[in-house]
Amino acid sequence: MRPFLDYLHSSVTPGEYGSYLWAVIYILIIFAVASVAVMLMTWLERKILAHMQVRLGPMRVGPHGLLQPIADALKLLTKEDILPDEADKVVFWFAPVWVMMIAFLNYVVLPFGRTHAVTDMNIGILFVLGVSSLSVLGVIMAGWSSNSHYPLMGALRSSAQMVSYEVAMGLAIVSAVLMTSLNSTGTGTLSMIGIVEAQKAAGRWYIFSMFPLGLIAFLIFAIAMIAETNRAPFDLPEAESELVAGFHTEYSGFRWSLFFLAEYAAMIGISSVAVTLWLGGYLRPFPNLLSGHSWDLAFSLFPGLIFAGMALMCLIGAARMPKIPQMKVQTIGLWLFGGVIALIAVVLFLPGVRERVQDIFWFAAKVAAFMYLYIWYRGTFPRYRFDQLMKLGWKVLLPVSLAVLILTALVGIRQDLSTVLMGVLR
Amino acid sequence: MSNSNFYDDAPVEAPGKTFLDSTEMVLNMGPQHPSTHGVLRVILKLDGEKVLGTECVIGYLHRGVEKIAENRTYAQFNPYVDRMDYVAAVSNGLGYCGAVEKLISAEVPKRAEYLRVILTELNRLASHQVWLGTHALDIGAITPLFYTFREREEILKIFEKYCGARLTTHAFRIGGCQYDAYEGFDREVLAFCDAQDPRLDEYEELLTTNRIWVERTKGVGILSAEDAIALGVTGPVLRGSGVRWDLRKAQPYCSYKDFDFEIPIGLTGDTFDRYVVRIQEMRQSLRIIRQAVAGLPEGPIMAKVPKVLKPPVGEVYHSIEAPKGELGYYIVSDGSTQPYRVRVRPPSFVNLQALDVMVRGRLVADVVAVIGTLDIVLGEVDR
Amino acid sequence: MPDETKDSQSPAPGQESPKAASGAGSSPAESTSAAPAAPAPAAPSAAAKPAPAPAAAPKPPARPAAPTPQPWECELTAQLKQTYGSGIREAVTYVGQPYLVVDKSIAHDILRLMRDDEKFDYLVDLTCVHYPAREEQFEIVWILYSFSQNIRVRVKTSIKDGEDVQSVCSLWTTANWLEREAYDMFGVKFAGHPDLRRILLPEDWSGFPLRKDHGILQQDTEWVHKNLGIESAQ
Amino acid sequence: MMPVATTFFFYFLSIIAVVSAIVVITRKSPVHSALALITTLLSLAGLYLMLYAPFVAAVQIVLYAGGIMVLFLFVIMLVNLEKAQLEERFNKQWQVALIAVLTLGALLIFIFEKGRSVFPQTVTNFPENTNTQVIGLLLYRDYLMPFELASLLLLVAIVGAVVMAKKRV
Repeated sequence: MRPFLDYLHSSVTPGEYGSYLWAVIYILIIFAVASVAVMLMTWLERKILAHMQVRLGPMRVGPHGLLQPIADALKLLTKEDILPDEADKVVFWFAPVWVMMIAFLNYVVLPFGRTHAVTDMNIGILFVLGVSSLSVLGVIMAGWSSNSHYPLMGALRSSAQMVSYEVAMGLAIVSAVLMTSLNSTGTGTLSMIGIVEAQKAAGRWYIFSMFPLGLIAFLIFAIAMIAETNRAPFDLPEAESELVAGFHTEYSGFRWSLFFLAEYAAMIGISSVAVTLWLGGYLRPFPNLLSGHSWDLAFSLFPGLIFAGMALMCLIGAARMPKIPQMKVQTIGLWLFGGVIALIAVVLFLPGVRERVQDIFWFAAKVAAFMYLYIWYRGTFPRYRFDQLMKLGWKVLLPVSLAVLILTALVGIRQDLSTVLMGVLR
Repeated sequence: MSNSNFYDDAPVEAPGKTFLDSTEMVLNMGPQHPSTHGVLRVILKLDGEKVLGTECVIGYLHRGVEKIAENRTYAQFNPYVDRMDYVAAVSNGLGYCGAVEKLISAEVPKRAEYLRVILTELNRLASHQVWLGTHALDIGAITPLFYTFREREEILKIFEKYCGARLTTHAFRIGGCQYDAYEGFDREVLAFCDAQDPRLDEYEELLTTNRIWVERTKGVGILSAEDAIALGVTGPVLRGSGVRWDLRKAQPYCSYKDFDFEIPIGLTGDTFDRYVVRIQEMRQSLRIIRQAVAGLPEGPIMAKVPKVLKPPVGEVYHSIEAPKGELGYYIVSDGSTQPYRVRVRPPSFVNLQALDVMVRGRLVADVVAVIGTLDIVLGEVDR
Repeated sequence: MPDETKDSQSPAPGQESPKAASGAGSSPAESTSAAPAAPAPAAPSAAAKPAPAPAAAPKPPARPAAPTPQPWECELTAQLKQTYGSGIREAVTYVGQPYLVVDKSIAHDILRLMRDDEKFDYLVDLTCVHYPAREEQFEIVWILYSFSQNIRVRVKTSIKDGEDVQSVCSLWTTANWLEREAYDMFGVKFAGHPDLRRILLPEDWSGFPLRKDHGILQQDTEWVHKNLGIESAQ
Repeated sequence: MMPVATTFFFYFLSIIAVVSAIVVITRKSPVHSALALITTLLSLAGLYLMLYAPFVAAVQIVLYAGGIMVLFLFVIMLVNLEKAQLEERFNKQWQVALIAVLTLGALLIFIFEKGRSVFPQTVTNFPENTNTQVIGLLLYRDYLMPFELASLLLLVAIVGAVVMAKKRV
């Protein structure tokens, strides 16, 4: 029991601490939180899209449709589970499980905070690459086993697309990894926490270092990650106007919801990777410039303040609800929701919690920005055509990312280069 | 309707193919498909994603409108035409009433003609808005749909106030209009026009300069002017191919020669050109509506038409420029109260025939884009 | 036919006013001769003979302004009449709309001539009218339009039941579906059509619904009898 | 950090690898075979991890399981073989296969018996976190020339493949 509780005072990840129990607890927490985040994400997507499209979105289930994801989940769970007659049963069954497993496997190495990761693998970023390259298998399995034309075409598109964009994505990642080696020892790291710490040591996020190389590498990754997660404008594998629903056309009910869950989990996962590599991961803004005890305190109050503000908005909204019987349940719901958020705000102000949680807050805030971008793209862009997508991947992103990689390496060794050149000249 | 030939032939392997060659795939698009705009079924012969050939299977919405016409009186058949192109019901009515009026040599009063022009042009806007929304949705842009339907709603509200119906309006009677403009009609129509202009800019901001939109539509589904004429396509599809021909100008009917407007045309005949043509047409429609509202004369709205219509023996073909193209009615009268034969020349039906020429050798995604750009309504294709 | 537009009886572009075409007066005899159909094959000349009255002979029109068919006279018709003689059965304008009624044997030649020489490059429509009382039951109607001259002309011919008519798919691509529809609805066969199948109705449909003698009730009864096992749904 | 249940995991992964390898050759459906092969590759990656070679394990997953096998599946799905053809193709080779397997097995046993002394008796623990760096140093410092030559060879192969494929179309 003692070592179990002692972990709370340590400042390493459960993996480093060597506590399997804590690792399991972390895994469970991450799984639960990610699932809730996915549900919240579906609600947000519908709401934000709706407001972009001059409509209200879900309004009926709960205040402002807040309970809509739960209603959706219930509906999906109780839906009839259809298994096509001609389908390859085993593969058909296994495909959504695989997609789901892979989507959540990434979360093992994501550093939500200095101490908040299941483990800190020394090949963390390689692990991410490997896992994301496996996710395409699930799509292929789903498409092939359905024994139907639309899913098969969806699977073909998606495998081609994911394999193509993985190359550019990998090269972009490598150029970020190269930047980690720009220190006194000259050795970089592949560990996710190591990369964030290297950014802290370097004093800047990698998106800003070697301007504009870091920025270009980041943009390449940001484009490739949309293609990897099959989202608009690269949502060809599930283009509803062409392939009905792409590789999961034949899926329904719970199996379909697994695909859905996996897609959003993968979106959050890959955005977290982007945040870790280029946006300083869990680092708060200006950790070096505005350092010192008082600044730390000020920034650590931030999450609590945000939640308090949200609670205030909820409570004001509840107070301004029309006082009619039809809105009574809604009003009570909004009061309760505001109350819960206020409670969270209070908890976030507690000193012990404040210190440990602020990493997670900054990380989540950065990821949330990406999630908003995902929704924004979907509301704005038409869909690419397959050949255009391939052209973009192979003829634009790949050469550019290669050039960025080479330039990054050259800039990285410019001191050595100049000495060598000077030597040759002499 | 089904065509067994096409379907059976496809999977048979051609002789001389090796074991590792990929086979042709037959993809059955529709009749239940998100982007075939109703119950169109397109059988695609594919090599990977490349379209080798298409075969349209239509008739799922066939209701025998022409047969019905032979068993109804002239006036009774009038509401049926609304059900053909149900997104442009007013135009259908205009064509039919015009044909019968020609048959009985009725002179429609000026005020009724102006009212007809206003309503028809409003309907053209509504039809183009449905087209734009669904076309953009087919290409993956989901937002324009909601914008265009917002504006269409305003038009439908005007229709509802005018004649009580929103979709199948049955707005015109043989010899004129049943209803006069309601109180504040002109004000509401002008207010709509003023609101519409900036919103057309809004659509264009979302799409015309959008790189992905341009890439998806430029050079897709090219239809040369010669092909277009040979295939008999009309309306914006013909104009997109660069033929400056519009029945409203070429053979003005219903006082269209009173109004000052232009016929926009495209240059290359690709999907983007047709998109631009339709957007410009919407602007021209607004122009016509403004002129018609400003010049709306006083006077009667119905010609003197006998209660029981018995046109003299004869036949007439009358066509108008519907939002989709030339909508013609060929009516044969035998002197009785019921038409002997009513033939509808549906623009969508004829335009749909161009699909094969436009998508051959292109990708599946282009099929969807081209179906969208043809702007078909299956109610009219199948009748 | 450059002087076409000058002819007062023909449609000046865009001014197909019914008034323009309505003749000086009308007598019952004349209006009888204005039957929608072609006159009997024995009487190729346009004017005189009464048609075999597909329906009850129309009453004398109530209003004096009822339009009557006028002979369509222009270079084209003169030339055609000269070339084909009695093959051109009628050349008429009615309410300002000109049409030609030609013999079945020369229909295709005339259509080709219209397209190639007279620049009627747009086949607006192709349809069919059924007159069961006549010997030549089916009247095929081609509606042609010329972009350069802005004139619309109908060409009509009549065939017996079971006879073929030459397909115009080679002249106008658009005829493909239009001929399929005419076949689908009337059972008129178009010789030389590349792919003459039903288009709107299902492949296994029996009968041709737009024929006047197509029994809808009978067909309905047959269907329910076969598929539902009841005598009648009426 | 001490690894747990090493023996258990070793046998567990080995059994998975062997069983799925057998499945690869016994299944009629090529897609099933390919999926089984992926399982084999993944369990091999697990074995590499147990040998403190995380980099090799990751590369195994990225390249073989995620890249090459995806292309395999891609081709299999596109080609869409007839069932009868498959049975014909996969039934005639079993005698050859048996001979090959027996020869290979005999060779392995012979080497194991002959060179028993070469295999170390104890496990040497490499420091886990320097593995990748060591590989990097080996590749780009000690064996730079062979590495670059191999890359060049692959490039030639790619260009050759493209040229040959182009001709057929």
